Order: sequence, then structure tokens, then C-alpha cells
Amino acid sequence: MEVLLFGLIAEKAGVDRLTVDASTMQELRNALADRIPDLGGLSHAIAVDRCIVHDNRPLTGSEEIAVLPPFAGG
Amino acid sequence: MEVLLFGLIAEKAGVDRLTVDASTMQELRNALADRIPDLGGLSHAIAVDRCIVHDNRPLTGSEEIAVLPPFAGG
Amino acid sequence: MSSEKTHKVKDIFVEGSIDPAFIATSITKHATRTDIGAHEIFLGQVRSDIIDGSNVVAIEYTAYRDMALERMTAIREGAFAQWPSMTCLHVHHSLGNVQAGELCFMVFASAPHRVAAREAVAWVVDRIKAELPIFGREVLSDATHVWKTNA
Amino acid sequence: MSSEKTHKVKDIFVEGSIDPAFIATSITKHATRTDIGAHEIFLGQVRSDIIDGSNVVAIEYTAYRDMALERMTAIREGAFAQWPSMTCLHVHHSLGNVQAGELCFMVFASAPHRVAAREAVAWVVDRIKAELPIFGREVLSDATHVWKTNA
Repeated sequence: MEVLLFGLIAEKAGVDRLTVDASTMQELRNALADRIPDLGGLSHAIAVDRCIVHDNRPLTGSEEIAVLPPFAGG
Repeated sequence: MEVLLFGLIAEKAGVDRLTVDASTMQELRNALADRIPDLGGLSHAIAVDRCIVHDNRPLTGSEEIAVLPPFAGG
Repeated sequence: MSSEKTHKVKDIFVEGSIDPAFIATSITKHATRTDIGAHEIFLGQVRSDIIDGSNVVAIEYTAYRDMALERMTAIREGAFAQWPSMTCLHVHHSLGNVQAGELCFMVFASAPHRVAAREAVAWVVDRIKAELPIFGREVLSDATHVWKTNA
Repeated sequence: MSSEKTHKVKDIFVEGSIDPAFIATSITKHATRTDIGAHEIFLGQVRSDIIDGSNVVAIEYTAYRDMALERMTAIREGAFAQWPSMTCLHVHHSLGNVQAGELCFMVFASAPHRVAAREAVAWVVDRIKAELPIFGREVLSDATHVWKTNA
């Protein structure tokens, strides 16, 4: 599945999108930690289909995934 | 003493200033009631030297007196 | 703009309506104050209320100028005392004829952060409506008039 | 402007800073809506904070556009649900480079009476800052940068 990266997270990853394999949110988190340096130390949230989720829901692979650093609008 | 009239009060009085004699606020109120039709039925406040007063203070005659209908600024 | 914080009596009254272009100019003047992060602006617009079947077509504002400016100076001082981070505060009110749909009132506060600007504008608007001796003659479409009253 | 009340997804993003003249034009467009009595406008301005001895000279904004616009649509619906008297609500946010002293954000609500406009703007500004995935890279005078975070 494709994962969109933004802001500081994209800067740390050096890219603004990644392709990973994951069938649950936990697998996704693990895959992202492998690919993005220091992700554990960076405040971030994961959006699935444009909603931030915190659970370990299954993923079909067709979702729109994004990794979001803290917001700075306004 | 000269009394400034504003808005609806001036309209009812037909003038925007009056000269009255009064040595206390109560005398002033009585003099104004004689000169302004229906004043008792009109919501108003009296300002002495630009502050609204409600008491029966004495007046020297050198004060700036104004009769103010309800405010409508904004 | 820092001279705004001095508390000498400033005239707030303008003849006729407030032009949106004037507001834009006022906003633009703050670009050099890069300690500002937030502007809050309240604008009053003359509403075409229906009174006894007729529309309000305009309001003619008059004021007891000297008292209004004295009260405004006290309100300004109160605002800077309560929100000391406020960078500046601009107030304008119309006198004379303002047509329905035109602007008659502006309160514009700026501050490093939004809460001070927001709270100061709300407080200043409410105080002005309650305390400034400004009078409004609502001219109706049938050529009669009524006197506006802030509830 | 009554079409504002429909809840289709509207784009709020503009490239670069928000021009005060655009704000004046937006205000002017409301003159035909003579049921409006109050406008409340919040403007965000890029602040030249000092970070580790360097000044912020600009912010470069990026956003997760699709999610931001979906969240904005929900916030708009929430605002009209809570303040049904609100006549219209206009929101704009910059993307790309905005220099210190320039405007990056506008929330503009109009209503017959002031309290609805005031409360709606405060709520919408706070919700946007908390919920919209917008990111800000603060460019410093020493050519380094830091990422802005809404506390």
C-alpha cells in the first residue's frame, strides 16, 4: 500500500511517499518504523482514509494512508 | 445652566439645548420635566460633566449637563 | 503603532460609512509589526430590519462627542490593562448617514496570540455598545423614522 | 452568499499570502445582504519569532489537502449547526511561502447579531488549528529551518 508522508516526517524519510506491505495497523506501524529514521521519537499520527486512527484495525491495502506530524495551521 | 439634548430627547424638545436654573439634581430633573414633553415616559439618563449620575448632588451651575436617550452605537 | 498604547484621547468618529478599502489599508499597516500573530476585527453593518412593515433604509448617527471620546479612552485603557500583550487597538464609528448594508463600526485588535485579540475585541465591542452616548435614527422606507436602542 | 450554507467541499487554500485587498473585496460583497448586522474576522499573520538566536523570515505551508478539506467541511457543518443564524462563513489558508508580517489565515463569519459571528469564528479558528493537517516550515534568517507546531 502507498503511504503519504508530510512535513517533518517526509523530511526525515527523504521522500513524500512510501510503499509498504501491512495487513493491520500494527504491521503498518512496524513497517513505517523500519523505513523512517527515528519515527518513534517523532510526534506523529496515522490517518486511514483521511481519519486519524489509534486502534489496530485490519487493512485491506486499498486504504489511503498518511503519516502526519503535528499540525501548524492558522 | 445650559443642558445638551440628544436623539429622541432633542426631537421631543424641538431643540438640542436648553437653559434652566437648578441648584440640585432634583431641581434639574423637575426643570427638565417642565420643558420636555413626556420626559417622564422616555427612557433617559442625565450626565454631569460627562458622567451619568443618579444621585441628588448639588449643582454649581458650571457643570456640563446632558440628557441622553438610550444608546445605539455599534 | 506602538503610540497606540498611549492613552491620549483619540477621535473614533468618521463621517458616513466605513469603507472596506480603509479596513484593508489598516490591515496592511500592521505588516511591519512582525511581533503580531493575530488580528481580530469586528464590523457592524446597518441591517435592514423590518419595523411595522417598513424597511430600515439607513441610520443617521449622532453622538455626544466629548463624553463618547472620554468613555472610549477609559475603555481603551481598560482593554490594555486586561490584555497587556495587545499590540494595538483601532476603533472607528460612523456619524451621519449610513445606508443599509454599509459598515458603521469597526473594532480591530492585534496581538502576538489569538486569545488576547479575540477577548479584547469582544469586551471592547460590548463596552462601546453599552457606554458610548451614540444615538441612531433609523430611517424607514415609508419616510418615517424610529430611534434605535441597544437592548 | 446563501449558497455558502450548502455543504459541498470548498477549497480553502490559496497560494502564498492573503492580500488585504482581497479581504476588502470579501467584505464589500456582503453589502447586498442587508440581514447582516455583524461581521467577525480573524486573521493570522506570520510572526517573526526568535528561535535559537535567528528570526523567522517566512513560513512554507504544506497540507494534506484532501483530508484538510474533508475536515473543513465537517467543521463548517458543525458551525452552521451550532450557530444557525450565521449568514455565511469564509475560510482561507495559505500554502507555500508566506513572509513574516504577511497574512496566512482568514476566518470570516457574518450574522444578524454579533454573538453568533463572534462565537463561530472563535470555534472555527480553534478547530482548524487543532484538526486540519497543515504543516509549517519556519525558515530562519540563518537559512536553517524548524517545523512549527500548534501547541
